Amino acid sequence: MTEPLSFELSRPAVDPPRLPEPDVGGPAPAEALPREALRSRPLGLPRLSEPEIMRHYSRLASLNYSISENFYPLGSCTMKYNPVANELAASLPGFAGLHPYQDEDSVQGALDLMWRLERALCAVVGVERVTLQPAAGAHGEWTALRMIAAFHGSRGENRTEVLVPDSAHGTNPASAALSGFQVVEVKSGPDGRISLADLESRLSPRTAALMLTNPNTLGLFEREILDIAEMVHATGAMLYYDGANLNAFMGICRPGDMGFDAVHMNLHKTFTTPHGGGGPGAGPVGVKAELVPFLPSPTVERQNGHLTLDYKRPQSIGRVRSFYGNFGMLVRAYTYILAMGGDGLSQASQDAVLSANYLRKLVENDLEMPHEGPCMHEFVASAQNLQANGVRALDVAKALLDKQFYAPTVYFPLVVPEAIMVEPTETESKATLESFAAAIKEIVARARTDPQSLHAEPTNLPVGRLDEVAAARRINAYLQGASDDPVLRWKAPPEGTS
Amino acid sequence: MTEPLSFELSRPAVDPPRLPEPDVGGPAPAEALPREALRSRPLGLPRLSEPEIMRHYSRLASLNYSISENFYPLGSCTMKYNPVANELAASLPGFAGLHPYQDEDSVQGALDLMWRLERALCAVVGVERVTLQPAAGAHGEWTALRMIAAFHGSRGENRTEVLVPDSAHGTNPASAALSGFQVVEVKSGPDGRISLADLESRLSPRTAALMLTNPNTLGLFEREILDIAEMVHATGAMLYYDGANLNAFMGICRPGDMGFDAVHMNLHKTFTTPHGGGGPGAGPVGVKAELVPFLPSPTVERQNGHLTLDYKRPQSIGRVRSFYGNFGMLVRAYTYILAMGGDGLSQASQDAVLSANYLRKLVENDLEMPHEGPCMHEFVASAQNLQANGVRALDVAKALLDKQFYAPTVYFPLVVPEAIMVEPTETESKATLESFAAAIKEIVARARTDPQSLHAEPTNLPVGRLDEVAAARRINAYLQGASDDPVLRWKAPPEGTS
Amino acid sequence: MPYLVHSPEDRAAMLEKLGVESINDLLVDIPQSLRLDGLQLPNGLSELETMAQVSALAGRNKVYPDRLTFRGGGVYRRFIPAAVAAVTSKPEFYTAYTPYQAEASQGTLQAIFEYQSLIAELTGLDVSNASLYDGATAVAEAAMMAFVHTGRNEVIVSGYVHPEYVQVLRAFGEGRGIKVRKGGEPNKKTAAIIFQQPDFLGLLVDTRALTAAAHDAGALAIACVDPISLALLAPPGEYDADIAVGEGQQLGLAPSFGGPHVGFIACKKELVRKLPGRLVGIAHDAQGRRGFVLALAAREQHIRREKATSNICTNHSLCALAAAVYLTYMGPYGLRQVADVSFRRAHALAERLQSLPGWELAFPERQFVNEFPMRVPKAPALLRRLSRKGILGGLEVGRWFRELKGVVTFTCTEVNDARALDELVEAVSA
Amino acid sequence: MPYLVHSPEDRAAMLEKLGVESINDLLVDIPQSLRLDGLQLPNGLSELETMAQVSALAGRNKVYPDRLTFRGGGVYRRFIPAAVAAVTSKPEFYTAYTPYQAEASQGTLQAIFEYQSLIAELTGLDVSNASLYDGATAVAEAAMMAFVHTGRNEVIVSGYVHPEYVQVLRAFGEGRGIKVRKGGEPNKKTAAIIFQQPDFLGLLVDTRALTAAAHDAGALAIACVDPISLALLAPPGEYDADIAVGEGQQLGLAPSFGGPHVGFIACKKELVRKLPGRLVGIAHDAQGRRGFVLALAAREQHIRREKATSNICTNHSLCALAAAVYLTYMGPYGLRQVADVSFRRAHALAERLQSLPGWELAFPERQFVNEFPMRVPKAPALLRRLSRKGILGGLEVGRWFRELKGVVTFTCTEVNDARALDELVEAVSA
Ligand SMILES: Cc1ncc(COP(=O)(O)O)c(C=O)c1O
Ligand SMILES: Cc1ncc(COP(=O)(O)O)c(C=O)c1O
Repeated sequence: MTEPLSFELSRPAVDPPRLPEPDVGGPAPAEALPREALRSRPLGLPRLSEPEIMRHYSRLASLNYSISENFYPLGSCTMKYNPVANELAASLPGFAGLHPYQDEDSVQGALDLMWRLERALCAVVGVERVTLQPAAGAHGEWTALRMIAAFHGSRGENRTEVLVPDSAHGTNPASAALSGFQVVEVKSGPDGRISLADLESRLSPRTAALMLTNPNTLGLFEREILDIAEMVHATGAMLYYDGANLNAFMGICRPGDMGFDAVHMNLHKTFTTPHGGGGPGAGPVGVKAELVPFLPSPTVERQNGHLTLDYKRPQSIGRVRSFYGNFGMLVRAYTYILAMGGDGLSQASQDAVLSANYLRKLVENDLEMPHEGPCMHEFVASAQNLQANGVRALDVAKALLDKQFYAPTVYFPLVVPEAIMVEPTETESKATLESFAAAIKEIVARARTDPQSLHAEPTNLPVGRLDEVAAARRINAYLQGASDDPVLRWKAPPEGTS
Repeated sequence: MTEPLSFELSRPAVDPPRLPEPDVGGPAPAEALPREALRSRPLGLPRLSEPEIMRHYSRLASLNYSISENFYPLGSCTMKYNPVANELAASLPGFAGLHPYQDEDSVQGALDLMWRLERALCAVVGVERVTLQPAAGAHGEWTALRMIAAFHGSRGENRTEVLVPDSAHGTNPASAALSGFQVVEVKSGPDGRISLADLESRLSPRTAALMLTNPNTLGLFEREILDIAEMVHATGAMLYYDGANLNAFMGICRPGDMGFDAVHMNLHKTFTTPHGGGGPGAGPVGVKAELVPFLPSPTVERQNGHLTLDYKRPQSIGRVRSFYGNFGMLVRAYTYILAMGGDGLSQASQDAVLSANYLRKLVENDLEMPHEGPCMHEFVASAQNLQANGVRALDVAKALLDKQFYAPTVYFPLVVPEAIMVEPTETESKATLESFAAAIKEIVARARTDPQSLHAEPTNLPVGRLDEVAAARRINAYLQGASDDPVLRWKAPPEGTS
Repeated sequence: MPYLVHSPEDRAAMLEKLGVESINDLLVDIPQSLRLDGLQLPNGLSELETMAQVSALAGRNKVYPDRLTFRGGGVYRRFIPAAVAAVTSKPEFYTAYTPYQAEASQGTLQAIFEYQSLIAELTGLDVSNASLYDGATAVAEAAMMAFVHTGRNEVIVSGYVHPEYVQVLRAFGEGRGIKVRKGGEPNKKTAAIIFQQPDFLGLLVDTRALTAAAHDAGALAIACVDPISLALLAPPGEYDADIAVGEGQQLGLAPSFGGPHVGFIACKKELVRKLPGRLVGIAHDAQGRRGFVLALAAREQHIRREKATSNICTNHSLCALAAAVYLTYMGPYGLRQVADVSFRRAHALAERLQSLPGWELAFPERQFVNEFPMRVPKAPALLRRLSRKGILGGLEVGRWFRELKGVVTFTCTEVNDARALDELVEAVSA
Repeated sequence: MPYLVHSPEDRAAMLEKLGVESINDLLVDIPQSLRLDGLQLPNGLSELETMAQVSALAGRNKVYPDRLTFRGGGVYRRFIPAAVAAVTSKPEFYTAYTPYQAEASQGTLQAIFEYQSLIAELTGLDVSNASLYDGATAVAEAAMMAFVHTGRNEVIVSGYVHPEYVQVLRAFGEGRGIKVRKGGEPNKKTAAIIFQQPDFLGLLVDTRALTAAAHDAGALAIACVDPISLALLAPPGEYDADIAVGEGQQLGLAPSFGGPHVGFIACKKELVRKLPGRLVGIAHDAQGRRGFVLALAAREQHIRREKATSNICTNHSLCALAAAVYLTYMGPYGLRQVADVSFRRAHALAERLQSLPGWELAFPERQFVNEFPMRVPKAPALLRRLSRKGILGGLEVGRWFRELKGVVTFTCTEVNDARALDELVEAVSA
């Protein structure tokens, strides 16, 4: 069952919702404002009754897989259980009802929560201060690089390059570029770790920073991290930590101790704020003392119990977004940290690593394992062993969908051909991991016996495999003016048709 | 996909939830209480983590059809849209947090809501007072009959019989019997209305009341209601209104004006409180002046703005449940009435009648229509025309499930063979009614061409048609001691198996 | 208008298809003399204004913090896991009807089956039904079962059973000519002895002796029990009671001014055919897949009509679902800890209150779990004073029992932390 | 422990299968010198205690009633239909990830496609993306588009654009060497003119003139617009702006101390390849069934890496969903009524405040919609006085603009009923 678009369900003259009437006089806009300031075309929003709207979105919801109902082993995304208590906390009127421009005295609780969350995050990653402003991980990366640029600038140094491993997530080079740096790629060695030799050769006085993910995107710990840190610092560059994989580390080790100078965290990964089908998240950035002066403004300060927003930060890189960050997400993360505590967070990371290694073990003979274990919180397999049968990672992914599992991340990281990146997290049961492994076995077996059938997957979902190539072709036609079907939005059918 | 039972997902030694620790001293129960007072067997509840529990129930939810996603034309049940605002209102701490034994001064808002709701319901059905105590329709029926019995008793009359039409809902005779009356059945005439001749012959000085549903369970208005009322009252009996079908009447006509002395309402039908998969509902009962002294205690009274609970009701039938009724449901119904207003409620009933007649029209050539239209808010068709092909109402129902429609009520009322009772309600769109009619047409056509396939329905649901007969056999075996599989509950598998 | 879907065009098209001019042509069966033009009610409001009015009503009630609530008497403040509302607020559950079409209602059916299994487990009896309205009607329904099963028309209520339950029992009894006797010895006319454990005052009764007495007289033993206490106390099944009933509010339901809550009822196998209400059982489809269906419907009103074991139809499914989620969340150890903490706090509080001048336990010789009766000087004034301090003090039970004038029952649960106890003791001492 | 699923037995069995003694054997790659034993954080709490602590923090904030909130400045109190949260709180929506696997994410994809269509409709432009973080970053991203499109490295901010948006624009600009100029005439170096309609003070600007000026200089016109005002005002598409951006908080999102909200961005067809972030488009399966997929990914970081149009990955989908539900609930007439009522009330209030001694409109000659700047005697004291009466008065904009010392902007929306206006006027007059 697919569902029509709200625009297609719309009918002229459906009653608009009841709303307050103007009850104070006051002129009508049409009288008070000049014609040219007013909208001339009618507003083409759909017209539906509330019961129709609710059913429409209820049906749409039922077309989604989500962690609430499905194992969602999307590598690098840490799709773990989102506690319902977090949602309650964020919806408390004492939080949800706050205007960002209320006087400080009237928001002491909110500022205190931010201050406590900052302290907790400092403890987890081992830094001096944390800014809660960035809205997501990529935003945090960019924010950190702005600070690193400001730091070097403040010392009269002009460092123009940022080193990024070939296994890095796309946001790393993108953030570096948007921050005005040249991106220099560093190769991974055969063991899946960054090649120190190659790093050596890339480091120079031009190097502003090295961006590292650890465990890296292959799910492997960068064994030589201490040497790496030394090399980087020796050239006067800074070491940046992409915290997307922090879920492996809580209570086990800290990026700060490894020598990272700046660290972003994805609260929507490690700290269970929901992903919302693509956000909102939150990407706080932690920094060592040297970078503190450059933190975005304002920071939250606490003097003998009283909390204030400090805007007087002469060296600050400025603001990276309006107001103080995705506050509602901060409430959720803080609630999670309170409930878990230091003991719970440590156990969570240990379980995440255990689950990943266990699942890896269960499928190690079915898919290729390009790198030696043990892995950390996730592992990257390769479907290359199925290529002989004409079966690709994408086919495996689609076949999993038909078995009620969301698919692992595929074709990332780029350094592994036909990559299948699996992150089970600590909130999936042993039984779930085993049934997933059984599904992989069945699919791999089928790749040998009946590969064609895999190209047809998925078959049990509301729609079959969607042709993105054809879609792209139609979009290009539109953008080039060769067609007036926008494809990227609904368009009223030409009069007369329906 | 079916889902295991929570008991089957349970594992020994899963951490119990974190809960407050005893922090005030105080003795341990095992020390303070005598051994024989204590539980000896361990408590066999399942042990699951919160993430597993949430996924379990999320998956169970996805196995349900519900009005939130499906047209649910269950005749006599008025499955209309449940406004989300109602749910918000009921969950306001100022309502949900009230202890029933707080002092009256501290619950004036709650009592005022009950008082206002009573006034509104009086206005809709045309009675003097309403008790909000009954928890559901059947409870209301019984409550009303207790009042009627008390009324007759107070006049020294011993009336032992209650007349119930053969088309009545099962709760009517059951309520009468549980109230100590003999049930005397009254026949329906060929036009689907109660036969006045038969009624005449049943009425006697022994008659305590006639229970009527209007529109009756065939969806037809009892045309001769005024004569019926006169006949009933002439014998000194009372006329009782089963309000399950009130959704046809709001703003159109009132049971009170028709001569009904007692009226129950199903707030979970007419007034949009959700059905909850089988309750909770609310079944307030309205009465004319003569019955007021017998209302359950307490009633809500209002003197110059101050609200009180009146327990001093010497002639009251007493209490029919603890406290004051399903208060949370009363809040929802009142919220609905405020939002709809008199104008909205009237339009709702008109639309309900219109929708039913429209849908009836669309399928009148596909199924038998045992009675002439127009119908009121619902209609009863018959699948007898398919019997020649060996297809029954049940097959039609199951086939509808496969088309994402919940099934109409089948085999009720009993006076229509192979009854299919359809109530669309005012909150289903014309388009939905048309697609349902199309589904009926397709099924009826298939009954002719491929009847076998209909016996196999449903095929697209988590389970196929369930064998209730075999189930009953196994239950009997258990109850007769011939088997120790309880069937009605989970039982731990004997040791060693799993 | 809110919640209506037809546009004027839709209505016109439908009328046209029906070949009529107006809706009135469809209402021809209604005598003109009965036709209204509209209702004597104000016009509808926007959602904003509706919620403002409803919130204003809510605002006129005083809500005491959970931790400072020491009043029980059948409705208790308990910690309710967020998981409970997260499940019961799923539209797939709360907007479904009674699961008549099993194949499209497996979610509700399996959840109820799990609820039945949990209640059977908790009470130590064979079979639980799908739910009843509340604890009071559950007591009454159990009495009806005994009446039908034994053919005897008197039930004995032993000790301090919740007074409202007894009132409801009387109302039900009158309908069927069942006498309700307070205390006394059972005899040949006795269908059942009904007792509450712990009783309305929170005190333990000798369930074994009462059950034995009932059985010696050929009567049934009906135990009205506090579900959370069963984590500590012997369940009815252990002392051979025939029917267990009770109020399930404590299993994840808000006080909500007294409802909706849920009545549970479980019984021995022999009595299952007399059980009121819905029952869910296991069934299989042609492929042998397990599913769940409404079972033993031959007991019920829609089949048996006037011969049904009860008239109940709509019951309290969603509340039963809440109870199932609550019990599954707690598990055996969680539930035990909740009961244990409540027990210890209540006993610690009793100790401290006892030591206050003029305060004494009303029944010093009797055991209790987490609610206990105290004789208190000037109870009404005291409770008013507490209320001014935002504390909902104990319950004056003299309102129902003349002999208990001046007696107030206090309740402690896991929500009343140590500081809350201090605040109460300070407030009463002040 | 909360939210963890493995039992000790589970862990043991998994370790055994892995042939290792303990978890440490899986952490061998981590240098011993780096290993911690635990975190310097308190142990975890029960949900009851956790919620108590969090609620205590919430309790230390002052929440002003919607109807008595007259402060805007980028975040507004609006009526939020219950339907919005009912949809966004569905776990199927809020616990899903970015819809990489289209076939298992049609709910999210179609909802975003509807959102894109609604925003395109509202702004009168060709294409909207799937969402950005907020209004401020939307302005900055739009400037980046202009920079890339024109190859020019200066943007002009015209008039009173939200000061925080300009700060964010500067921070973004610095990274890429883009100069941000306040006002002045465009020239050959100008990539875009950015203006806000209505502006930060609530005043209307001459969007047609500004757009024409930009175009005459070969620059793009970037309009930062109030989405609700677009029910009344000419949308950017009508005056030929190239890019429309804005803050979507008013479309069904709570103030929530400033976030999460949502930034929207829409542009002309010619600029689509420069758009940042996700885009959803229509696709079909082999059977010709329509579905939705992430489109034009070649703009994005995961494909283009350092050459991507933006680094954005996770965006604000769920907030976009809220906006879609809000706009669908309102429909064209509902949204118009909301805007109309807000307009009338603001003008009525301005009238009344103007007549107070010492009060005057800061820009009497300029038009406004539902927010307006007034010169107010002793603003700080006044606002404190209002606050004591539970009223969140207007916003002192002098904090950002020296020339506006003593100027306070007041906002009215459909939530500020007539009585609320009276209360405000009384309170200020008192
Ligand atoms: C390794 C890595 N780095 C950075 C990011 C970007 O984080 P966000 O999506 O929150 O911007 C992600 C998330 O997809 C990631 O997996
Ligand atoms: C005609 C009729 N009467 C009475 C009832 C009983 O109402 P309830 O289920 O609320 O007890 C119903 C509901 O099923 C009904 O349809």
